[in-house]
Amino acid sequence: MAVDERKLSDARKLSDARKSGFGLGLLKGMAVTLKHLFKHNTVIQYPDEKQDLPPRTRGVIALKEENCTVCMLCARECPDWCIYIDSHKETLPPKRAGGRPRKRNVLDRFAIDYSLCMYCGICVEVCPYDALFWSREFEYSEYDIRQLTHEKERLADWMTTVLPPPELEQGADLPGQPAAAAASATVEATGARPANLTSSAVEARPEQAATAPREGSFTTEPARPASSLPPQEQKRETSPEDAQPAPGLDTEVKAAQGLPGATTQPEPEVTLGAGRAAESVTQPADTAQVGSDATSAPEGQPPQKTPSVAAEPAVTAAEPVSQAGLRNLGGQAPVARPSTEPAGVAEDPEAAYRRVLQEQASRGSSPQVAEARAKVARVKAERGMARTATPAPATAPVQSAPQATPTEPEPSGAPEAQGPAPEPGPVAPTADEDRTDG
Amino acid sequence: MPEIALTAWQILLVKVLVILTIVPVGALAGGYAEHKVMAHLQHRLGPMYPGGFHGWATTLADGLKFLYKEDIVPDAADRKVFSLAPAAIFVPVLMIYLVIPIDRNLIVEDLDVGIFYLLAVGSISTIGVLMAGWSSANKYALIGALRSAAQLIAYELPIVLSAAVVAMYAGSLSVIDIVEKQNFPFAIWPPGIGLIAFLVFTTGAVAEMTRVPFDMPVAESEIITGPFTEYTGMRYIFSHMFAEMGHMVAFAGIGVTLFLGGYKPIIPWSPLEVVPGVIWFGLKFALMIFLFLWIRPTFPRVREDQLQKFAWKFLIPVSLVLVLAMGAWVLYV
Amino acid sequence: MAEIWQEVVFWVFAVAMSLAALRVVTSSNVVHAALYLVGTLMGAAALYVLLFAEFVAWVQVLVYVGAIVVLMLFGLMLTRAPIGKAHFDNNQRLLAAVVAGALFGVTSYIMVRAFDGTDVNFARTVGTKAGGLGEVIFSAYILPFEVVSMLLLAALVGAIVVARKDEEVEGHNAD
Amino acid sequence: MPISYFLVLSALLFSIGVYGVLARRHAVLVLLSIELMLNAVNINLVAFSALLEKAGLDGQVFALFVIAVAAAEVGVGLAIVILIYRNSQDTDVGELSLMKW
Repeated sequence: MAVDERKLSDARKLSDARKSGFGLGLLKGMAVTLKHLFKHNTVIQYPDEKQDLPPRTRGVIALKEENCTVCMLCARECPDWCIYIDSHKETLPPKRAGGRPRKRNVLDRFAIDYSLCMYCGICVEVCPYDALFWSREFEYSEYDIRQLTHEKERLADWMTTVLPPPELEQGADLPGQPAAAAASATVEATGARPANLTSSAVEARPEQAATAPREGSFTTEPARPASSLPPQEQKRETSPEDAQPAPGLDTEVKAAQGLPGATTQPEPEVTLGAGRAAESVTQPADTAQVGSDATSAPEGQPPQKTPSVAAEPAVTAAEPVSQAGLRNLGGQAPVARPSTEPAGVAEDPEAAYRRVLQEQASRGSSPQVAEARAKVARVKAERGMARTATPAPATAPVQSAPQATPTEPEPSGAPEAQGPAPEPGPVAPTADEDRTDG
Repeated sequence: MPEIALTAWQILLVKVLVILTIVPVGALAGGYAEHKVMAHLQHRLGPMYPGGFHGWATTLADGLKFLYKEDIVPDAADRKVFSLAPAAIFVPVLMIYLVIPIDRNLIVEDLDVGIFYLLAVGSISTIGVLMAGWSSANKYALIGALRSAAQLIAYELPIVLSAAVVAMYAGSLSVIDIVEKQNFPFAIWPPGIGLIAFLVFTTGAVAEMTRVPFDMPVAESEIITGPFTEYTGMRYIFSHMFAEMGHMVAFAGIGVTLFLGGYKPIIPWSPLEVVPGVIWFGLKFALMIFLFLWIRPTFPRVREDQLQKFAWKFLIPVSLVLVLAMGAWVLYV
Repeated sequence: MAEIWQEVVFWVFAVAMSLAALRVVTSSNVVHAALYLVGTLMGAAALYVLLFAEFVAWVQVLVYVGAIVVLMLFGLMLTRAPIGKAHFDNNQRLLAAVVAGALFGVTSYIMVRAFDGTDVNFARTVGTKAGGLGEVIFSAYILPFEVVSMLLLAALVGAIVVARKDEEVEGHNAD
Repeated sequence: MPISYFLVLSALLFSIGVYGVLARRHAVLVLLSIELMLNAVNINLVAFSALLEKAGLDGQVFALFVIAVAAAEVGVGLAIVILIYRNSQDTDVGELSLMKW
């Protein structure tokens, strides 16, 4: 290693200096500082000249208010408890005649006390709906420490400085691609936690879904295009109740919609077919997304819905699939491989490695990507083999999954499941207290 | 030009007034120089705004700020001693300036025992530091004061001995005599002895000023500001800032006088004799100050035990050997 | 003229020294006592300058003020030197005062009687040169000088041995 | 100026030192009082040296010796005080009766 060699030579130099005479090290040190006296300094006189910060500098946290579902995850995870959230519940009229009225949370206050915030970014990481972003803004100091508690208006203003997400690398999973969600769902499910099977599906899904509306709002235009879509509709998109989508969606959605009927069948061939169908549906949507990205046109909305909705059948579809079957897919939903046993059987890791490598090569992925995927497949296969001894926990959730998934949005992420103060425990009271104090 | 007749008293008064103005101004200038030199040694710019041009008024603004700060005496402190300590620290520094010859005739008082006076007066500040540390009713202040006193005693000896080496060479304790006796290669002469004595003196001086790398008494990472922890405002300036800067200026002057040939030209070449001694003194003085400022950002702070060990086990033996060597030189060369 | 000026200086310093010395032995704070001693010693140094003994004056400052008193303060702070008053006198104060008063009476009476009418010559303007002092020390007093230096060395070694911690004396050379 | 000025001052300082030695309990304060006495002696010596300027500088030389001896005395004395303090947590000379009987 180059680093080690340099360290070694440094140590050698040091010992040489020790040998060569007393006080030479001191002189050497003084020579070093003297050298710096004559170097041109690199100081930037900040208020006068500004540094060219990297585009994704993590300066301050911005809020995209429409995406916030008041799930309180950020406030709960915040190590400093510097996020204050207030909300109330609203009842919406039923969508259909004869339906039941819906309830949703409306955000009243979202404030971050930047005198407490330590910029750990946990809130940004934890936000399941992509409502919080890092902004490169950093000049927001105040003369009074109390004014450092910035309210949602200010936080929303900073959204204009948030860059759109970077381009995906070549051959990466496209957002909204169903197999990715399916794969992640199954990977989670191998942890043999039946309840988590649904939750991971739910968690995985909003990411896919939320990427779609995000595209529109990343433009720096003052009128944020996402607002053309009412917030509740966005939320509805992401909520698990929409596993059976409402009528009135466009034809593409319907095309995807036709498939979930098959999902209830625990037949691997069919579900994989469904996954592929979903993928084929999403492809045009993705291209549309890219188009909307480039033109920053708000009209990109309708097709953008597609991937999110389409992702759901895939998720539900994926669950009954034997884990061995999907695990090896590398998240790509390739040609269906006949799997005779429902669960617990894995192929030889080396074979999986070679197979995925070939697949990737035939799909034209770059060699690095292909190799990486192949390695992932191998590792997954190895783990699958290790687990074949205990097939029971893997099969059990497979049976129950289809029923559980759409109706029980268990742990988090589903707005309807949570009240305005979702956890009556720590978060809401502190927010109130801080309000009264402030 | 009318002849101004001044009595001895008036001359003395003028001289004292000059010193009283020189020291604070020198301390301010020294503070500014320290900011800038240290910054550039560290690849920075240092203060750039106060005063407009390269932040020349930084230390002035600093001083004004300190002037406006509240003068706080801790409740548990010994008020009398606490208030007297800055004076006990600062006045000796002022007194050092009396015998530094800026030019052959530009000296406040050419004492017969000039060097001895310098060393004696310089050692008084130790009491002030102890007073400050003890009276603050603060454990950090007390620890700092004890460290400071131990350090000042330990490094007083190498300084005295290295000065004694020079005095032996010159055969006089008068600073003017010493400067007159020094010839061209100044510090390097007599070979080896002078240079090592100069290095010993510089090391001891840095330690006496309690500057990095010997600033354990005011090590902020351990004991805040040591003896001056509880001081604010002008008291702080006088006990710490001005005292350190004043010490630095004084030691630079002493070093120039004892080792670098004082007001004499750098090379014994007759055209250079035309240049007034003040300028030569100033040049060498600036060099010396730069040396002190240069040391600070270069070396890390040593540990307290290393500090004492270095003084007692290295510097003092070395300077004793120097005294012996110089004795031999004077006798046999 | 010069005489008067010197007399004024003497009286100023004499009074200050006496008061400081009184405070040294009556102060109820050890550190204050040591600091009052500094006053006395500095006054003595000033008197030495007045008596043309410049070198002795600066030795006084360097050794007494710069070293001995610092050492004293050091010792005080290493033992116990609380801020505030404490009782440091024993119950022989009256006796001590009587003894001291008697001593002062007797000695001053004897000395005034013995040296009545003898004046210090303040007419000269130049103090003692350090060179002359050196010559005296290194000719007539060379033996006492060497003895004193040996004494200092012995005291130094003795002080280190006494103040050292026991385990270091017995154990191997701690370093 | 009469030499008796200096002599009386010296006698006064010496007596004050004697008082301090007798009346003080704190070991370091006793040392301080001894310093006072030595100092009084020094004043005497220097005053006589000035008086007998023709006779040489013997008085000043003696004063220097006294100062040196005082330094040695303080060094050893403080070492003893610190040792005693370390052993008995006390600096009261009246209490140091450990070896008395």
